[in-house]
Amino acid sequence: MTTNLLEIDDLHITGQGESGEPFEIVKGISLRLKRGEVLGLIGESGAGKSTLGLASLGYARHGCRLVHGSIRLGGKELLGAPPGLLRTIRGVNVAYVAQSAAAAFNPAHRLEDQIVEAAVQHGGYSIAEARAEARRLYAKLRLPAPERFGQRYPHQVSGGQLQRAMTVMAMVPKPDIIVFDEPTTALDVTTQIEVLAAIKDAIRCEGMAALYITHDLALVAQIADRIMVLKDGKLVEEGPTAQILHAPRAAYTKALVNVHRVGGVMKPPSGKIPSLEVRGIDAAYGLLRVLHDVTLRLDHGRTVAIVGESGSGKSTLARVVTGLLPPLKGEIWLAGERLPGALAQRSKDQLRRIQLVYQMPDVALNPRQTIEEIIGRPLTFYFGHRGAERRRRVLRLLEEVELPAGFAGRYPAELSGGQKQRVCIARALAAEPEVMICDEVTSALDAQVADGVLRLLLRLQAETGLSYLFITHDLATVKAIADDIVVMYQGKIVQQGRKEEVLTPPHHPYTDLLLSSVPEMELGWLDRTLAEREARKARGERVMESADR
Amino acid sequence: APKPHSTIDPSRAVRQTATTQQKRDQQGVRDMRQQGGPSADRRGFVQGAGALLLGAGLAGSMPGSLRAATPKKGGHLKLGIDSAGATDSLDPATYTAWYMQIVGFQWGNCLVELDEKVRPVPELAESWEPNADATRWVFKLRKGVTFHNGKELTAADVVYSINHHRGEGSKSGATGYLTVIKDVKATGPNEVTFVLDSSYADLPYVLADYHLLIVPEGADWTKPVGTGGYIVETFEPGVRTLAKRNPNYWKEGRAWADSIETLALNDLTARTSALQTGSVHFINRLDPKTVGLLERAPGMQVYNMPSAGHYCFPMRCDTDPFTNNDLRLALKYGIDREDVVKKILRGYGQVGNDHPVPSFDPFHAADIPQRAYDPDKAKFHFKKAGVSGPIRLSVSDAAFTGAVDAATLYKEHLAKCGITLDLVREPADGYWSNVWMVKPFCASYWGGRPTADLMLSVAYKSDAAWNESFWKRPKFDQLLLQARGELDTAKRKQMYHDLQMMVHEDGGEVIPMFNNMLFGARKDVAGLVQTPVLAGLRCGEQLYFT
Amino acid sequence: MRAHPLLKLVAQRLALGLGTLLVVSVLIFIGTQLLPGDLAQAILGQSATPEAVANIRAELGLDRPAHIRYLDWLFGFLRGDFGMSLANKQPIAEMIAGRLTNTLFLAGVAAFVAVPVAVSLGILAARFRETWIDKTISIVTLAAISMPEFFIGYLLIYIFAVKLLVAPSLASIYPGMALPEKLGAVALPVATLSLVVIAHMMRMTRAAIVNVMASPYIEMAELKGLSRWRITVRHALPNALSPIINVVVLNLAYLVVGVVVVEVVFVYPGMGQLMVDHVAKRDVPVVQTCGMIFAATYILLNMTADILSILANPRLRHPK
Amino acid sequence: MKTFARMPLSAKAGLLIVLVFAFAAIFGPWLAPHGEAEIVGDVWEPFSTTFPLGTDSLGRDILSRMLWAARNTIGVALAATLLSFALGMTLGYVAAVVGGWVDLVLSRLIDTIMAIPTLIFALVVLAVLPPSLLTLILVIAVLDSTRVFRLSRAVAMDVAVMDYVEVARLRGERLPWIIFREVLPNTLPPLIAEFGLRFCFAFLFLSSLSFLGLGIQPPAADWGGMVRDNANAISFGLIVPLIPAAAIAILTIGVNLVVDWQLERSSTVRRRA
Ligand SMILES: Nc1ncnc2c1ncn2[C@@H]1O[C@H](COP(=O)(O)OP(=O)(O)OP(=O)(O)O)[C@@H](O)[C@H]1O
Ligand SMILES: Nc1ncnc2c1ncn2[C@@H]1O[C@H](COP(=O)(O)OP(=O)(O)OP(=O)(O)O)[C@@H](O)[C@H]1O
Ligand SMILES: [Mg+2]
Ligand SMILES: [Mg+2]
Repeated sequence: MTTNLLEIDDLHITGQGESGEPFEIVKGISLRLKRGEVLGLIGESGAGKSTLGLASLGYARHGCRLVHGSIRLGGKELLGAPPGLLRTIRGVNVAYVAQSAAAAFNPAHRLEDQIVEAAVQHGGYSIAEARAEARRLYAKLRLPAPERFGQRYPHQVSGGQLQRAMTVMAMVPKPDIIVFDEPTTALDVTTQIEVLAAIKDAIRCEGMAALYITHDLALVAQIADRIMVLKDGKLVEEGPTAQILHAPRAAYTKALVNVHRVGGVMKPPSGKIPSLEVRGIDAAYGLLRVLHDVTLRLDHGRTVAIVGESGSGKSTLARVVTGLLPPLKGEIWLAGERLPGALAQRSKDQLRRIQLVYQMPDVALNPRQTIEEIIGRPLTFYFGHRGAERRRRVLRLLEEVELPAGFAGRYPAELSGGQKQRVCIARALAAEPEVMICDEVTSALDAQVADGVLRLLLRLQAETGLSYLFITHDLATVKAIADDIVVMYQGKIVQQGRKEEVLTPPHHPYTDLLLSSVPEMELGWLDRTLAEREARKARGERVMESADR
Repeated sequence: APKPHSTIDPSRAVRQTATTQQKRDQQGVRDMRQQGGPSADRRGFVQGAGALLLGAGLAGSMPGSLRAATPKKGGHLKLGIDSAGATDSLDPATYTAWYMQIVGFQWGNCLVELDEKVRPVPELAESWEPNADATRWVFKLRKGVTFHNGKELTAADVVYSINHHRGEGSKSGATGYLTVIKDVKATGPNEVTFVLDSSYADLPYVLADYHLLIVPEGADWTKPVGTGGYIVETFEPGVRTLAKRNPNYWKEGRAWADSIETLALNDLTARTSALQTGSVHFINRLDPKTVGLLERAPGMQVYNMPSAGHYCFPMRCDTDPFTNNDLRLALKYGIDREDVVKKILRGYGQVGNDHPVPSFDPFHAADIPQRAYDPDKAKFHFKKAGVSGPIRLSVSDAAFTGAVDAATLYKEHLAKCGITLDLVREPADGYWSNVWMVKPFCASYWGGRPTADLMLSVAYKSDAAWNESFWKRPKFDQLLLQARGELDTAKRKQMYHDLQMMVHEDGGEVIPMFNNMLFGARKDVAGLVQTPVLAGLRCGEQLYFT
Repeated sequence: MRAHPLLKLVAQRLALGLGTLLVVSVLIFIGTQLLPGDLAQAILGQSATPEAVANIRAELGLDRPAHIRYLDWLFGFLRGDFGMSLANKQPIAEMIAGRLTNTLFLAGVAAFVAVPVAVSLGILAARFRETWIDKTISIVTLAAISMPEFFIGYLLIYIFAVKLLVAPSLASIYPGMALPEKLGAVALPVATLSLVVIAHMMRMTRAAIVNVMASPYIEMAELKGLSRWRITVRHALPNALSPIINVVVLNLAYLVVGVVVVEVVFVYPGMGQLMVDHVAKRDVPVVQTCGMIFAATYILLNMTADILSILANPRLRHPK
Repeated sequence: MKTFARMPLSAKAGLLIVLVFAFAAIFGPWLAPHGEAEIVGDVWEPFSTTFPLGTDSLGRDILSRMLWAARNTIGVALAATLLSFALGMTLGYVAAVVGGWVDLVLSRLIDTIMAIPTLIFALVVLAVLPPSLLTLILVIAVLDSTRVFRLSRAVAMDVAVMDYVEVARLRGERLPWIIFREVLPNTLPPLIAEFGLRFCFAFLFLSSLSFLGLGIQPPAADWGGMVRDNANAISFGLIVPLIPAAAIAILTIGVNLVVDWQLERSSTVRRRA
């Protein structure tokens, strides 16, 4: 039997809450990791995955404490070890790949200097050796121009590339273990698949052990040998990937495995005047043209999904419709009434009838206002409700978005991501809008939570006849709720139509890329897709590649 | 432009003094022990005019160096003088304050000089004669005096110099009291005749004024050439003046040092510590509060001489409520002069009697009873005046150092008389133009004039430009004019007595004190002649190293 | 493409700066007009007689309407002719040249001492954040700024000049003085100024670094097992530069513009005293010129700050 | 009180200092053994049982004057600082939130004011306004507010781009709401820090202004003024002027200890989010 590189026993980690009193984040978790093995850690947001991952470097975030248990790395006890010792092993024996490479690279230094830093500082490498190794790995992870790549600054490199550069940084000193903390969550599908593939075979041929943290089961299934399922700080279930996928024991795991996607009822296209119509919109930020002649139509009580990779102009379209970014040309019609381009010219009522829900719930809520203030404001502002009346309505709205009345007094920081998103929706509903624009409302949430939110949206639509402009890059979501689909690529609409039309081949090549990039929950999906793409390239068919390459 | 090689390096000087400091300190201490006895002091002081009136109480503060020490030639003398500004100009017409006055007497001379007893003695003029009614004065000039540029002094030069300060278009601060002169003419190669428009017995005093320095005819006033003991080499307004000894200076027993550097030290503390560290040898305007401390410091000596300078609180007799003499009297009785002299001047001064004639002045009316602090009288007059509400007094330390404190004391004193005084602290900046002679009741200071007549005509005559109390009494004016022309000393004394009485009784001035002039010097310099009027202005040519 | 946006910025700021200068000159002029009394009265002080005052006014043309005098001055100024001091008839250009060099010298030396000290202290405090080192530094510096500068000056004079005799109490310097002697002469004023400015800069440096310390790439650096020093200096500092630059520049401006008090205390012949004296004498042209120089210094320094903090940002240094 | 228990030692010390001074400021007149301007002894008497802190340049009891001065000094400094922050912050926020030419104009304006030498500014104000406590406060406030403006504009810039501010805009909210309800509460920490310093600068400014004659009217006292009045004594090694200076220093330190603690808290919270 091979020895364990990493042994964690009955680990307890506490953090400090707002008011300062400690609470347990990780509640007695044990874990084994053998050489060359990839262990998947999955669980919803806030389950304690990152905390645990960091603990395997003997590191606790500011405010957190490793209180009890043991963390042994190659026999060395890390819990309570002197900082000196920890420093020598970090980055050399065990390395970390953070969730957002964009944030984790120091903007002030060239990539290469950061990549070789650990190896040179205490990995016993000479600069030259480290550089050579780094370049070898650039090539390995299919980064462009390996010779010159390291000379760039972080902001000069795309998200996907950064994530791979981060992986290189972790691998250069040849650590025994790499901890990947959601390395692909920040990327969009078309890029994600590339990075995933790169990481996967890098691990394989470098023969390292890895701790792979994510909340997407479909993803981890492609790369992990073994999977541990966490739920608020406790272990729910552990087993070989195949077993977790095909024979999950715990109820929670079952739920994860068959996140059965909600099926929207097919609605007939209503002939009436559309509730929102956009005609020939061009838009730009300063000189940078972002939208080119965008035209689309949203019928009453229906959902138009806008898909496309990051940077394709989806949010910009939303900004134009809401009036935040006056278009260069083109018209916007709301229920047969032409809207002025600029926010300032629109009437209070026009503003009320279009509401926007954001991608990042935690920056969309003012951290210094209570939920009641947040939801109550539109009620006061648009309808002049005050005092008891206002409170009554706030509570009703909370109820509608399936949140306990007790939340009214809380501050956003005290809510989970999903709950925050529901508050955002409640705030939008409070204005009793006709059109609701949802910009990636689910992409920051875990599968189940996202499901909940989607269900909620559908229910509301059924009840109130709301129309949705649903922006996303997640095809699964689209499949779930869209009536019509608009595919955007680099500011242009490349394909649009009824859902079933767009989703059934023949696709526009970009649509195809998108569709084929959505991870599916089965073993070997990743390898198969990639192989397929290669094959079709070989056959000389036109295959689009993500903007990231 | 300053010539680097010709200037002396003060910072090196500083370091030297710094290194030799301790030695000199011990030296100083020894001096003290040798001649520290009060007797020696007093003897030394008898030469000083102030002795007449100074209580022995002050004797302790007499500088040892006053004992006839043998003057030594040579050395680089450094003076730290205040009230200098970057706006200073060498033109005597613009002299208003210490710094330029002292520099002035380094490069120039007047016709007349005043001695320790405030008697006019010859300077550039050898002798002078008035006519019978003193309306015409003839001045004989000293022969063989040459200007720095080698030119011989002539009557024409004198005429030119005096006219700079009088008549149409004059911008001089001296115009005020030269109005009496109708004409100046050269009545001989070295004889000048002054024609006055009324009899005037005090002309010689006037001509000793620091404005009236003599320069060659047609000289450029911005770079004046003088007959003085020192030749100005570098003049950096508001920074320093460097002067070299005039090799062929005519005056005997003056101008000892080879060169004088006059530093502009406006900040009191800077001045004091400069003296302590030996960066300068002599400073003016000591703070009475710190004099005691300074004397105790090793190697230091203090010159303390009574002067005609007086602190006062003018009340505008032309504006209510001060039109009422009872109120004026109330305010006069309501100030505790002893206390003010003690607290503000720390004893370095004399109480005033509400008239501007100093006690050493030959015409001082000693028999007018000294007005003392008398709350009852104050109450009485205040009630009689029937003034209601508080009196507002506008003050700023721009008027005189310690003005605000003095006012604060005054407030206390009046409070005890049931009179409330509200202090309004005015900006120091622009005090003389928009508070003085504007506000009905404010603080003011007079450097003093050489004669009773000058002082009275400058600030008490109805039409006087600086009649700060706006006190107008025709009777007073007449008597003043008479007194001017009167050559019989006895009669004249009586007249001045009456004039002082009027001011004392009815005038619009509260004059609580006359301040002593306080100078600080290092023990190794001596020679300052203690003149109560224009005190210390000629320190440049008087001081020498022992 | 690279320097282009930068050049544009510089040009733009320069233009704005000139505009500001013009406005400032007008404001200062109006200000001097609002001040009570005028040159004539001021020169003669207590010994002013109406006729003398009138004569002076006439001679100096103070009787002309204000706007005329302003325009006169302005056009002269634009022609590079600063005119004559009304008070003592000296050519202003000459008068100021000397003082300005002195001021710049003092400011320069003070900055040379204070800035490195302040920044290093800031780094030190950030590195040992929340330890006694940090606390000591901040308390000492706080104590330093909470004393009036003239008082700090007096203290230093008493200790070093009067008691220890190691430094001159007068900072008298003049042309033709050798550099080491000059430095000796300004030792105390420099010390005073440093004490005054260090605290502010040090605190800002610390704050800026601490602020950066919260960002993910610092966590990453720790996870790479780098030493605290390397993290503070190499990873945090470069990203905290722009606020630091700003506060440093603000203090530099102060060193040039705001040191009147120190000049008085140490009798240092600098611009500050020059201006104070001429303000007191209502010598408008000189005040104007000084004001212009001060304002220009301030504006230029601000511009430099902006440009430097742009240069400190790689995104702008190396566009995509 | 739970929070107090959990405060770090330094913060506790700071809070204690602040409280003590506040107490002195409120009850000073009753605590003082002598009157504010009452002359009770000789000039610059050393410490003694009768005069615990000696006497000043006029023979007034320093301890008493310190106590009397506490109110003036802290009162004026506080009022001025608060005012300057109210002014500077409002303008700064407007500039940041509205942006565009409003921002440009405001920034230029502030730059211009900052470019005018303080001395001239103060003198002019002196000339046109009567020397009163109010004027005093106004002058300090206006001059300080320029610095506050720059800072609050900078921080507000970061917050103004947040989604929740955008939401408010989309809702059609007016400027005041956006500024005071959305932006302000999220920009306080750095401003609090600045407040700590500005507050102490106000003391010094006070003393330098009283030198110009605009200042607390005699015989009323303020610490800065007391330092100035007694400054000469230092050149003879008397520590009289050190006493008010020390008072200012201690209060400054106290305030900043508290401020630092506040910052520490907010930054930890931020790090967790
Ligand atoms: N520095 C901290 N101090 C206190 N509590 C913290 C800290 N960091 C995280 N927590 C809390 O610990 C819990 C777990 O955080 P963690 O980041 O490990 O979750 P996660 O599984 O990584 O979630 P996600 O998928 O969103 O990254 C969360 O409730 C979080 O609020
Ligand atoms: N405020 C802005 N100023 C300048 N350029 C912008 C701005 N916001 C977005 N862009 C650019 O406009 C283009 C479209 O951005 P947009 O946010 O609409 O894409 P998106 O489809 O929403 O991407 P994502 O899926 O990541 O949200 C991108 O190239 C982006 O860099
Ligand atoms: Mg995580
Ligand atoms: Mg978007």
